[in-house]
Amino acid sequence: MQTDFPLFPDQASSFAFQVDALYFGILALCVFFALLVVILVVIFAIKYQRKSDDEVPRQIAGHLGLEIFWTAIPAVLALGVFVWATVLYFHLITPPPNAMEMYVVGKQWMWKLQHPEGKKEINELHVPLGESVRLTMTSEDVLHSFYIPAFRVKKDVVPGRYTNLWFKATQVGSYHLFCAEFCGTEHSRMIGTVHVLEPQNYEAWLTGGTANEPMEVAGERLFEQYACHTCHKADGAGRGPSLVGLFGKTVALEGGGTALVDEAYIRESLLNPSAKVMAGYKPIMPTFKGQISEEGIIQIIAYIKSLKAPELTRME
Amino acid sequence: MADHAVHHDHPHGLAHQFEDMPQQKESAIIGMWSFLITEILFFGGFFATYLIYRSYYPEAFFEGSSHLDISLGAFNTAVLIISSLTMAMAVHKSHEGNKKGIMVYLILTGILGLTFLVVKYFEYSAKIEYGLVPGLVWHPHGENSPQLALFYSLYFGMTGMHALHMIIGIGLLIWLFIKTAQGTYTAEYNAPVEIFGLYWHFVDIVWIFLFPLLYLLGTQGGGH
Amino acid sequence: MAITEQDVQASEDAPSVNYLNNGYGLKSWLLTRDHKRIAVLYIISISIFFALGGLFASLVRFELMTPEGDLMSSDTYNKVFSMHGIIMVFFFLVPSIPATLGNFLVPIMVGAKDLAFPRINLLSWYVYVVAGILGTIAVVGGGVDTGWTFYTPYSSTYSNSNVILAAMAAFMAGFSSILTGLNFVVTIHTMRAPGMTWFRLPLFVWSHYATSIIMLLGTPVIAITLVLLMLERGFGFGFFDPNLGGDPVLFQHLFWFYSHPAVYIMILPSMGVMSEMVAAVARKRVFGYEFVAFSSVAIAILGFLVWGHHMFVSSQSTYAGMVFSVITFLVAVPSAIKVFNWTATLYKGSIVYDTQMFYVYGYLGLFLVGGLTGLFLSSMGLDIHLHDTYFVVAHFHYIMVGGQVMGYLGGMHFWWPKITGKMYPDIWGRVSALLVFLGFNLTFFPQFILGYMGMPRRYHVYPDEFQVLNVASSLGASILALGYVIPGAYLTWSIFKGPKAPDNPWGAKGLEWETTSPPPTFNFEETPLVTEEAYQYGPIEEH
Amino acid sequence: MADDHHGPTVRIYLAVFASLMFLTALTVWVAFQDLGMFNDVVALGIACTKATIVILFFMHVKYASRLTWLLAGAGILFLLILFAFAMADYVSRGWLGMPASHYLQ
Repeated sequence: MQTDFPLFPDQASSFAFQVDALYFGILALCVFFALLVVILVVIFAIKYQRKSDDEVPRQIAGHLGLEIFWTAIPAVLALGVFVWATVLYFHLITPPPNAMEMYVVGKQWMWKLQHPEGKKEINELHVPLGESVRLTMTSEDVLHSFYIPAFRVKKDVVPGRYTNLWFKATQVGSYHLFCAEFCGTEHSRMIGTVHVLEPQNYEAWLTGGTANEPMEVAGERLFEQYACHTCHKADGAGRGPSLVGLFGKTVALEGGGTALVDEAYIRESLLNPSAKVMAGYKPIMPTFKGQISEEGIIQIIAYIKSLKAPELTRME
Repeated sequence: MADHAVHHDHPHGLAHQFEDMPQQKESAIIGMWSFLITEILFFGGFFATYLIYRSYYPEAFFEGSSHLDISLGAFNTAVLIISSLTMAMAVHKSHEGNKKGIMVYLILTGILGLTFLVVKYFEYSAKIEYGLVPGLVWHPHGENSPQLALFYSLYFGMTGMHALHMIIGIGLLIWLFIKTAQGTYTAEYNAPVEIFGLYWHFVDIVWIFLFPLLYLLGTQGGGH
Repeated sequence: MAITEQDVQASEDAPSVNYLNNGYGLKSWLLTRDHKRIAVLYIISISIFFALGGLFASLVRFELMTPEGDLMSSDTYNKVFSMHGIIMVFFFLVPSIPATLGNFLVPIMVGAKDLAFPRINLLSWYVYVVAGILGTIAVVGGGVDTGWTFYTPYSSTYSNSNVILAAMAAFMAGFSSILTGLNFVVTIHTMRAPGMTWFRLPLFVWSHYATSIIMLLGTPVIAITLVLLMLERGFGFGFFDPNLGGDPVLFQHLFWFYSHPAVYIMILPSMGVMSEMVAAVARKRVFGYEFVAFSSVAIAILGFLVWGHHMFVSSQSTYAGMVFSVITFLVAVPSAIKVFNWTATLYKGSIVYDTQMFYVYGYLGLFLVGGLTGLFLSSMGLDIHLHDTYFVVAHFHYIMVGGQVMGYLGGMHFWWPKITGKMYPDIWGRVSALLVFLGFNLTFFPQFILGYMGMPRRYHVYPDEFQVLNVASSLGASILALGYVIPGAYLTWSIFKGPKAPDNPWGAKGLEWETTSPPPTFNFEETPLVTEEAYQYGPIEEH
Repeated sequence: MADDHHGPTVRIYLAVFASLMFLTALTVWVAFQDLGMFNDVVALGIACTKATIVILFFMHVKYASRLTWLLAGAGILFLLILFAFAMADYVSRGWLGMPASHYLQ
């Protein structure tokens, strides 16, 4: 089909083909059963048309074997499809460990996207071809849903929480970015474009634009601006724990239990510091709720991520 | 509720759609139980909400709970249990067709129900005074404030819905009392008293769960 | 008012006293406790809401003929599709068959004089009317723009429309359906005629029993959810807004705990209608009666365990999603059992080509597509792409409109002679059934393709490449509308001018065909004694 | 047809009442003992016991038809379904160790 009247979406990500394969697999199953029933009932209608008004056909009560047969077959087929679809789902939601990190903030009615180098975009997202990209997303107001049909990916964007999504673009071009969860008046205009660029073009685009500071640099500036560094000293001598190399570790908590230091934990620690205090420290940190924007929090997270422990750096 | 159209060829109190009294009575009881199922699920939505937020914010819930007055809660629990006993006695008397007995026990039940509501009124007033009503008068400003508000939202939602059921119950009780005084209920025809009893006991059961969940969990001050 | 004219007409033609002519005037209708008259009241009020919901639907389809929003503003569009959804779901689909055909037929089919609680039955109609008035006030007073799903925190904090009124209306409509379900459960349990054992009940009654279970167990949860929503919006009590400490996803759990089983409230009664009509059309006992009966109950119960399949991309836990997904696949099985048994019923039957047959065949075709496309959506890997697109819109319209509305219209034609005592022109019945089938497919089949291409639902403006299919859909909608208007016309005509109906015009089996058309006030001259199985058109052969 | 004229006697009612009052006192007393996480378990256990007693005796279910048992059971079963399936989501959100599964505030 030509582009002005397409009947099928582009296959522009690494798993578009697999999703489509499942789609056509189920479609074949459906067509088979639909045709089976339709052909049968049409034949019956023609063959067993009522001949006279007082005709009474033989009354067949039922057939246990048949019932078991047509209960078991759909059950087995349905479970087969379930396994196929669920295996695919786990593949779709599990990002590779080396994926590029990008950040998305949804608000009525626009998408704010940010690259790890600090470049910000509104309703446009540039990504390099063949590179895995992991998005960390949150919303400033209501529910949104981040949807790129050509990549076959979608995930709700929930206020108060981070959700994730990943993809690997496999075809250069521009694709629709939709908000799929109804979010108010301009819901249908909360759309954008994803540009897939060759890696060298992506680099050129990144450096060619306005000089934005990288996210961790912005984060570091905020870290000093809010005087975080006065307690969270790098050598661990401050009133709060050192944040160097902390990201991704599981820490013991005051009062028992452990917590994984991830994006959500850092965000919680900024907004509600006393909720999960690391073992050995006092709950003295003030809340920064209402003082730092969602973007600011993401920048601080990026900065904390960049604080790698020295031996880790050596190993890499 | 059964239909009270009186037919001359029918026993007293038998509605036209039924064949005999046992069928009518069974229908009434099954009807009330069907209604109580919906009530279980209705309060169930509240309890599910409570359960989930409680497991997420135990500290805030302990703190919220510790502001509630256990002695008032325990007193009200006792009041409702006594009222359940008197209601059960009213049903018992209705089986005997004892008009005076039904009336005495209905009055007692009504008084106990009102006592419960009066105590509840004083509890609510205290909460309003201390500014513990989310959205309307809310004074706490700590870091836990939203979660604390969640506890009080649930507190007012659940006890408010329970109190509403009590008020409806007392209204029905007055109606039953008048009907009894008119001599409507006999040893054969007493289904309305019986199914109202089911309703009243159900409202008591809801409170039996509300009391520990809302009042008692604050005593250990973060026992986890 | 049409009712009183109908009265007069019936009294002229019918020699005996029946439920239509045993009392005249508005008061005899508005204070009636006769389940048949209440069913007629429901038919009238439901038709009004169906027309209103249909009007909103046509506005939606008009607007979507072009990619730009040129007919109305985005705000208006959002209100129009929201009102379409709220009216159709809460005021048409949920009560449609149970409150009309169910109300009329369940007591007759079990051989009772009336439902167990006639006053509660009348109360349920009044509650429905009050709910309808509240809903209408919500529309007239500026509308509501949250969609019928009322997702938080948009509905509880951000929307500027009449959310509380609309939620109140849905709450009360739910209360009305609880009362109907309660009446059915008690009636079916305690009021069966002598000899009417559980396994002699018509399948219509079984499906209504299953529906009533859902009404009793599910509806209170949507009621409490809407109460929580109203408290949050009205008083700032925090339950679902993250700024108030709540979790928006919890709203979705509570909402779908009812609203998924509600889909079965909408489809099970029409399955019951289908079973009756298949038997009558083929003049044959329904194949595998027990399996069809139990599959209704299985659908009702399993239906409560699958709600999370609406939330695969909502950030719900993956493991919970897996459980919901696998049970969803299992729900497909009892639906498949029904379809196979209906097909087997037609085998070696004596099939008559009347209006019912057209509806039976149309229903089978549409329900097949609707049911099978459910497999795509219950697949987690595929639902990521399809969730909240037009694929979903097409799927649930195939179930609810292709299934329930086909069942409702088919059942109306089947029992119309019994309800009104009049016959309608059969040729028009077949023409309109054909129009509905063709119009429906042209409207909604393109939406499957649109959905897979990625067009999200609830979009006011859309990219140009989706236009061709949208225009096709809108064209289909106009044919569909015609298919709905024609029956309205000739059925109304038949009330006044139609020939008088015999007691059993189709030669069908069942207690309702043994009483007069229309039935007397207490349904039967004397309590029937049931001595045979359901659909016993001749001696039954066991295999 | 259920004809429950042989319901419980007054003596049984009084015994039921006494046990309910005792359990109320017990639950208040237990609340002030430090049992760690078992405080919740005991409190809910006592509440369930009290509810069961009320249902069986005051509400006559012990003497009622199988259908009444079925109805009461169905209500409780579906309540548990609501609790279990909703909690299943919240409990298992953390299992994949992804930030998506963490709740923020």
